[in-house]
Amino acid sequence: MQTAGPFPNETTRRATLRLLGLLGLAGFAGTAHAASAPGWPEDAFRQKTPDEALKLLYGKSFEASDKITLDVPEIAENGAVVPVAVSSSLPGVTRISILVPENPYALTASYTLAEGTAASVGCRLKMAKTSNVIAIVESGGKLFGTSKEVKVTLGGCGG
Amino acid sequence: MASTIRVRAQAGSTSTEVQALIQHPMDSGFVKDSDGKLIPPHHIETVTFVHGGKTVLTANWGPAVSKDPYIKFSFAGGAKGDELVVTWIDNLGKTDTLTAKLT
Amino acid sequence: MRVLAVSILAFGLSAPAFAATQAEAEMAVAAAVKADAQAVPGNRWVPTVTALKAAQKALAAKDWDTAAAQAALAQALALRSVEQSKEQETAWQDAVIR
Amino acid sequence: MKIRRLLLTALAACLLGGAAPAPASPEADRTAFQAFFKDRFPQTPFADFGNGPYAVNAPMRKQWEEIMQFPPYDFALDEGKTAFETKFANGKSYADCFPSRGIGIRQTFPYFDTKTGEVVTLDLAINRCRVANGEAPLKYQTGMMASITAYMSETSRGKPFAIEIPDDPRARAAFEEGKKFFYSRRGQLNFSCASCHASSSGQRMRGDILAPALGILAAFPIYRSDWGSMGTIDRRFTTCSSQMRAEPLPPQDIRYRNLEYFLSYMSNGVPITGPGTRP
Repeated sequence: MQTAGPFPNETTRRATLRLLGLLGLAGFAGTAHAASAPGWPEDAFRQKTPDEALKLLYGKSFEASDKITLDVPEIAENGAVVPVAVSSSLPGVTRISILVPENPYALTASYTLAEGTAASVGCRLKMAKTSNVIAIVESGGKLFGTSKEVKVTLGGCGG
Repeated sequence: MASTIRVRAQAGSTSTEVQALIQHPMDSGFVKDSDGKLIPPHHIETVTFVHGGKTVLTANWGPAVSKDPYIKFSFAGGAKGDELVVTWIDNLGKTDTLTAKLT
Repeated sequence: MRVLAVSILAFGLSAPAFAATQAEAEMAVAAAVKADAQAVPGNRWVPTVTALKAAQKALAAKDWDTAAAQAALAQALALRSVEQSKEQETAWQDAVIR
Repeated sequence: MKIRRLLLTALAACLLGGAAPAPASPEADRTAFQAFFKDRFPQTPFADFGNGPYAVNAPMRKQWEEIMQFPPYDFALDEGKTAFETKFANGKSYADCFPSRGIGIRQTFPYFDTKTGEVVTLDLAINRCRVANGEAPLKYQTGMMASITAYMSETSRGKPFAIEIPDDPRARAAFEEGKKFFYSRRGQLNFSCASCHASSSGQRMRGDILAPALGILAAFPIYRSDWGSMGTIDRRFTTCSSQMRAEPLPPQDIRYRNLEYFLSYMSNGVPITGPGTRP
């Protein structure tokens, strides 16, 4: 019986990836793209610090706000799956981004909201080690942010 | 083949709550396999949710979103029976799409 | 705790302080294999297996010193695991929730 | 009755050596075992012990509840249901191999088969069903075996473990063997199952909260974040062995089956919660 996974031919997929790796196409530097999704802000996702990532993503910096709720666990049960929820009472929120400064790349997720979409998203992230989690909310063309520390005892990056 | 996307979208009186789970390895490119070789990055870059021709949410993801990613959000409006089209595309150009009905 | 102490001791002893001959290495590996064979199923220690494999690999590569040292380590660990199993034959009863 | 008693005494003598006291009845063992955990975790409702570490650690429970909003085992569950409902090449299906057509029966496994004189787990029964119908057995530990047991567990959720020890000295011996395995120290680290999951349950070991042994199998199969995939009871047992630095036994080895028999009997009354998620 075959497992109905997302990749019907897993062996071929792995073989292709291995080949890409051998050709040096799938290395560290993020050149692994066979095709980048349209509109995916690759440069911002390749930055090691939140500042650099935010500069590339928004072209501006943020100010602290208490109108953002960042719900994260104090101690992650496993760094591989850290539930994160961001919501805000700020008006007209257009984007919500989540950054983890201690991860190899700081920017983790960025959501673009349509008018009428609630300023509230939940997702699950990988964290390599104990780090702050930063939530950035864009409202009325300005950036606001808040952060909270999550302790990680079992790293989510193969540790 | 079973879809890689599972969606629960519930229309309430004023808004619709959406939860989605996508089957994807989300390999970060920083993890080594059992032979000590780096597993190349393979992760979803973009997910879109379209309701009534309008993109209600676009998610841009890096390699640090968890394996088999999950997302939860809500948008104004939506009625039972409406269609919600969910599409993802990853860094290798693979893609999948699912049309779900609001419940 | 004693188990741990002895294993640490065994690691300490494993550094080859002598130049082993082929005959000595072969004898050491044979002794380790014999000791390992006495291990109770489900309680063959992982480091025993690792050391034994390393000893056999070194033997094949004619590295007598390494073979002898790894075999001595494997033998010590195997004997300790056998001793642990024997001790637990009755000792487990002290742990039972009553 | 007298003969049985005699047999049991003889058996006990074989198992434990002449000098040792005769073992308590399995029922007395179970009562003491459950009392130990109720006493250790007075805040935990009995039915909650099927939720492992989440039953005894509030901050972890919150993360778990968030994950359970859309659990990652959903894909496996779907796959298992489809496979369960798909006919074999000979036109039969899994349902033909089990009582109640395989629905809502997880809590009765493992059982002691008085015909063959051995403990039969659900996973083993699934493979025997396949082989009897001309299909190749599934690999244990993960993949399709985990998916099918996930589905079968899901149809049994809320049903309390109901393991029986039939009036057969071999069944009693299997139980005693499982008990001995549970309490015996092994591996280079010199731990027993009990050292972690009884005496230290609820405490942190590295990053993990150690689950209480009571009800520990109720959630299987599980999606473990650490594995990034599904795993069966065999996967958990073999992983535990390796973590204690003991070479694992083969999946479904009779010693593991006896251990599962012991643990499940000790958990009688705890409702099935599987499939589950764990860190």
